[in-house]
Amino acid sequence: MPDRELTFAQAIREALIEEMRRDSSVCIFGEDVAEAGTPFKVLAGLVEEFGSERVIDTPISEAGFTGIAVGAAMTGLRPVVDIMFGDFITLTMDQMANQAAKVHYMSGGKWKVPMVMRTTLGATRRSAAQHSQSLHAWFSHVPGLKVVLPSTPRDAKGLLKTAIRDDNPVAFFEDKMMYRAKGPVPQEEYTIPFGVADIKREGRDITIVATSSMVQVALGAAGLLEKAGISAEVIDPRTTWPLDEKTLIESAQKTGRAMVVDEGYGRYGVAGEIAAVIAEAAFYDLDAPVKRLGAMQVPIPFSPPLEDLTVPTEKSVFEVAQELCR
Amino acid sequence: MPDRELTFAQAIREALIEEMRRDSSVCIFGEDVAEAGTPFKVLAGLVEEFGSERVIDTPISEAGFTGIAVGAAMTGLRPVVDIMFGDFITLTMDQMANQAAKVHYMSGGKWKVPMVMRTTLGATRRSAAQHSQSLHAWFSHVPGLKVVLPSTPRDAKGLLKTAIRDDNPVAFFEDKMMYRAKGPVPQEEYTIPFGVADIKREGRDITIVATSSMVQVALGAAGLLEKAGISAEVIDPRTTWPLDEKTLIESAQKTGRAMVVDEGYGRYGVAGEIAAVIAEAAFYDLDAPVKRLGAMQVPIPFSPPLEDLTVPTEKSVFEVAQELCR
Amino acid sequence: MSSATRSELGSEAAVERWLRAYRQMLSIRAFEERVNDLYTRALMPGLAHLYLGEEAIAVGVCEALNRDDYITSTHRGHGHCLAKGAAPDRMFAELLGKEAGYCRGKGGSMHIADPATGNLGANAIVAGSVAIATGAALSAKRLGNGRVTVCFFGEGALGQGLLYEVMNLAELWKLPVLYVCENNLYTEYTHYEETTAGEIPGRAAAFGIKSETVDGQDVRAVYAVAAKFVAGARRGDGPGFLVANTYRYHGHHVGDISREYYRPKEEEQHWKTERDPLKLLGSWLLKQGLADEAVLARIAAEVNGQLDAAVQFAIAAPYPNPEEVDKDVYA
Amino acid sequence: MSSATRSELGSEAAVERWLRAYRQMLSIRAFEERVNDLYTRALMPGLAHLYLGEEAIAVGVCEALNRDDYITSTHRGHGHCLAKGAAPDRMFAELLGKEAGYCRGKGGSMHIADPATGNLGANAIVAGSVAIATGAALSAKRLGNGRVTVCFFGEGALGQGLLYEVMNLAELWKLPVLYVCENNLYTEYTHYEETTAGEIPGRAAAFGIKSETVDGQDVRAVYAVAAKFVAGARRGDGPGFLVANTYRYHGHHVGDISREYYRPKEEEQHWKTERDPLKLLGSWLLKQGLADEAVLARIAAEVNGQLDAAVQFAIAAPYPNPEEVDKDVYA
Ligand SMILES: Cc1ncc(C[n+]2csc(CCOP(=O)(O)OP(=O)(O)O)c2C)c(N)n1
Ligand SMILES: Cc1ncc(C[n+]2csc(CCOP(=O)(O)OP(=O)(O)O)c2C)c(N)n1
Ligand SMILES: [Mg+2]
Ligand SMILES: [Mg+2]
Repeated sequence: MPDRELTFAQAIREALIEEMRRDSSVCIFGEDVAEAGTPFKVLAGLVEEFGSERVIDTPISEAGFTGIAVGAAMTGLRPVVDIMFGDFITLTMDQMANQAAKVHYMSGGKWKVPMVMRTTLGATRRSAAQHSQSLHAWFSHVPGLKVVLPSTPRDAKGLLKTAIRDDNPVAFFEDKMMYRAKGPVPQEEYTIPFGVADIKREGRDITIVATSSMVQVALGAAGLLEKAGISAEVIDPRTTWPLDEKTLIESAQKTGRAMVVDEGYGRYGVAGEIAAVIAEAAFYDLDAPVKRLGAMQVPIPFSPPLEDLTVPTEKSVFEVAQELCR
Repeated sequence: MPDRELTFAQAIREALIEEMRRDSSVCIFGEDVAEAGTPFKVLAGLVEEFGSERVIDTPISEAGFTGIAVGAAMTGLRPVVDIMFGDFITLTMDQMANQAAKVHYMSGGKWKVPMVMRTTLGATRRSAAQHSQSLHAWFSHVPGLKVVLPSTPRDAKGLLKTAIRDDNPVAFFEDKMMYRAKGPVPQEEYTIPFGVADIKREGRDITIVATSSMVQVALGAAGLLEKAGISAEVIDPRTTWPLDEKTLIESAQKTGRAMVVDEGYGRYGVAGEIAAVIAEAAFYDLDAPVKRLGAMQVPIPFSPPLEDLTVPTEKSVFEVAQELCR
Repeated sequence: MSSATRSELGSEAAVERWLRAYRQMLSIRAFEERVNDLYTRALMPGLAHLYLGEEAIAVGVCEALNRDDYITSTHRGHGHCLAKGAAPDRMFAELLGKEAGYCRGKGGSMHIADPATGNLGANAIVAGSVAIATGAALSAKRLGNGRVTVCFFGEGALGQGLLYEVMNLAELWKLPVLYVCENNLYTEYTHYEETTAGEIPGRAAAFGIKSETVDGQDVRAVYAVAAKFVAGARRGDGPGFLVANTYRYHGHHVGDISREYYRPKEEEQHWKTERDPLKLLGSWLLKQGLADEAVLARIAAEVNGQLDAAVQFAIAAPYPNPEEVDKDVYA
Repeated sequence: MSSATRSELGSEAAVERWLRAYRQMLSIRAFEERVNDLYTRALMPGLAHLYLGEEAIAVGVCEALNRDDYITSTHRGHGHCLAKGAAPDRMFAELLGKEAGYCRGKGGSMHIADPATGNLGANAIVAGSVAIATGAALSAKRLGNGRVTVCFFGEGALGQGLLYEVMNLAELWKLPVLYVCENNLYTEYTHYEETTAGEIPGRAAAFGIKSETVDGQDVRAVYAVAAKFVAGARRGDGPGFLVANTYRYHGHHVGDISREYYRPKEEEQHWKTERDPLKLLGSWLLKQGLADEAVLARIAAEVNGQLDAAVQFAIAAPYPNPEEVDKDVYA
């Protein structure tokens, strides 16, 4: 069967529908998830099919319902919680990092927490400092959690299905600017395993590791680089944990040059880790230092001309890459 | 005047006493801070001198009193809040990262948040997974916050005084295993600026960047290395933000080899950032890849023989360094 | 009281108060209508949450405050800012991301703050400012400066545990803070009864905090209760909790146009025609003979003129320089 | 009721119940005394928070539960675990960090968990398990398995906002969960009145949740109220809130020896001599003729023998292999 074109939002919805049909223990809770289908409309129609026992509107209690998901996951449900903006994971850090992430280990392997937190990341929506952050580095830091950053409709669907079937707490970050972006999605059932990076574009001269919202940016930059005679390989790790170090390292060893682009803050974040991994393992094959590009280290400003400066762009990725290949 | 020997806890207490005498707007809140002087007894005697208007026992409401500190700091006080175990910063992430860190920027520079959060880090106290974490990477990731990691009584006092005088929200992490460790502290008044790394030991062959609890470990390892004929330079950045990149980079350029030791989790944490900074800037001077050592990527286990495996030791630092210098 | 002479209603000051309140409520109304218009004309970046229909609460409460008293506000904050004394031109400038805005364009609609009017800031985290407000009250008490802090929030904030943590502290420490819960019946797209167990006043009673529930469309009722709480707080009686029942006329934000799936058109119509705070105050003023139609029309003309000018100012104002982007991260 | 015959007190089952409760309370007492002893002899790593004095609560509540009902517990959790059916030997092994422990030594005193007895786990974050308990109740309701969850916490947890978030949800969704607040008057070193505004039952009433306050030293009173709430929850009546007034005999943890700066010796003495749950149940059993001294002595001898053996088992048990350290991070 040929692939269909679906939006990112549709792909996510499809994953949820399929998994909810397959397994009656899968349920969703969050703010305005039922009739409203979330402000981003990602869940539209789900309550109609699955009923308000399985698609449950909550009060504005992110910590509370995340923790309820932990307890529900331990006792027979597979909850998918919806945290509207990734900025609000601040409120869930105790339930995610001190509870969900540790239950399995602390209990000597006896209890499991098969839950998914779906949330968002990404700026340039003119939503200002408390609705624009990309805080996936925090969860990536915590043993016991898995962290997923899909960059295409196809990946979003396949990875979300894997997340729901996983027996561990999984944080699933969706770029809110990407919900309407379209891409091919297979007709037939499929899942995508965690810890397998995807080479989104093959190249010879430089490796660009890019995550989530930055994958399209990197691909755009790769197009510009091609015109400048530079062949860029673009790799999407897809999950920051587990991290497919091998694919990243081998690519950097092949090209001899690498940069990392991630929309989180550059400092003490995802780009730093991936750069450190490559710089260490590919050390003897690198012809230039590994460069990083992340969000500018400022609270995201509201003013459009300022906000646009804070996020890596095709142009800024192109420039850094070109400089690296000099 | 010759230095006195003070414990780490005494040095911190002295800083607080001096700043509270100097400035009546400095006040402390937290759990069991008054008569009990905290479980670690760091604040013993303060309520007696400054009264319960300035040393205030709170309910077990970490988010609440941290947020109250934000509001109080904006309006004329300089609160120092006490979060007993660093593991509990999970509960304060919204007030710290979405509020304290952003108020100044979001208000176009009009409001300021001169507050300090004192908290702890460090394992091997047999306190298990929810009382042993070193989560300073999270705050280090957030623009608008400053993050301090003192490693000696002298540094603790001087840096805490600077933190209290700073007009920004500062997170100050104390290694709870170090409270009784002694060291020289000047008699006379002094402060230590943020963003100035301290070379704790000079060396020629390898740079060991170490933070907080890991500085003594690194110095111990340096002693072992010396016996093995390797001269190690040990540098303590003292603040992860601002980060004194220059000193770290120059040392690595000089020695040609570097490793980073931090008690936070290795993945997506402080060690990754510092390693990435050095690997990038000292690229052409490095003779070997930059190595990292952090806490093992597991929830900290209770069982002593297991817990001891999770933290870098003199021996493990020595071995990695020796391997690097081969 | 069927009708009243000026003297029965009290001083000239009282007359001035209600005319001022009328003007202020009208300013908020006119401000928000222009925001909606800017959005519709694609002149405004991002979204905005309009205060239309709720004007009496901000105005009634702020009428009970001094200029140096503090407020904290929410995502639906324009009314609070204006009622506390902010200038519409600089507010529009902020909404358009211009350098002349209250936050140099960095905050936007959801983060307007202004030390000059005691505005500690709007907040885009639901309940995000309840602790900040309580902290300001702690300062005021410690510094003995007599200031009171008002903490505005929607009934959705009742879902956040932080509110309970700080109410406990406010009562324990007898802090001069008034929590004002604006119950407009909905969070984003969900009726509050689906998300709120028990009765709202019980949420304050749990901590021994006194509460009163008022008709949030009646600015005089709001003022009366707020003034009582504020005076008590200033005296040292500690915190208060005011529930104001109200309604938002428009969507959750400017883009929320099709609302029938979560609330009936008739309900909207009912509030707009029967419970409009401006109509209620206007007809009371007329009935009491405190103003005639001409006076009200003149106020309206003045307000509309001012706000048109304010919009023009904001549209014409320049964006911040690019170099501004990393200024003011640290003080 | 001045005295009663066996028949007045009900069935043999009831007699068995109170003898079982006596034995269970004595087991907890004996367990905790041995923990203190292990600590004093430096045989136990880390710290432990003893349940001495509070035994009647865990036992009274768990007596109202089935084996497959759930509990969540706290840092002061040994009593809850034992009352729910955990074996002392594997508990001691856990406290000593041994592989035979309930969590293979990885959890320690503050994290004992045991699926076989429905124990979702103790928690070292104050109020850290209130949401987990509520989530288990959600599962039970969704899966229709009739299970009830009991969420134990100290009165210090009333400071955490999370409790209010989940109580709101529990009442809205009518979940089968019983919140048990053990008010032992102190958090670590601070009297609860310094940290708790209003009256404790008001914290539940705020969400329309029924509460009752009982003498936490009287196991029969605790059982009676718990049984009522549990039956109601099982029937679908939704959550309940039980405040049990009690006292911890020892320090906040085993190392907290000098306590006079935060509570008077006389207070401790009073509770130990006048309000001891074991003495109260013991003398009631004797007075009712349900047991004689010999029976109680035999129970004591059996319990002490068992627990001595359990300690020996734990001391002799091996530590986990080093390779265990990174097992079970992920399922
Ligand atoms: C912590 C948090 N969760 C969710 C949101 C998204 N959100 C913004 S406004 C809103 C509804 C707020 O309802 P209410 O408090 O009643 O205020 P109203 O909009 O009715 O004035 C929600 C859920 C948010 N901003 N912050
Ligand atoms: C979130 C959090 N804050 C602080 C602590 C430190 N702490 C451990 S027990 C305790 C006191 C708990 O008091 P209470 O809930 O009354 O239980 P009790 O010890 O009296 O049984 C505190 C403050 C913690 N474990 N978790
Ligand atoms: Mg509302
Ligand atoms: Mg207690």
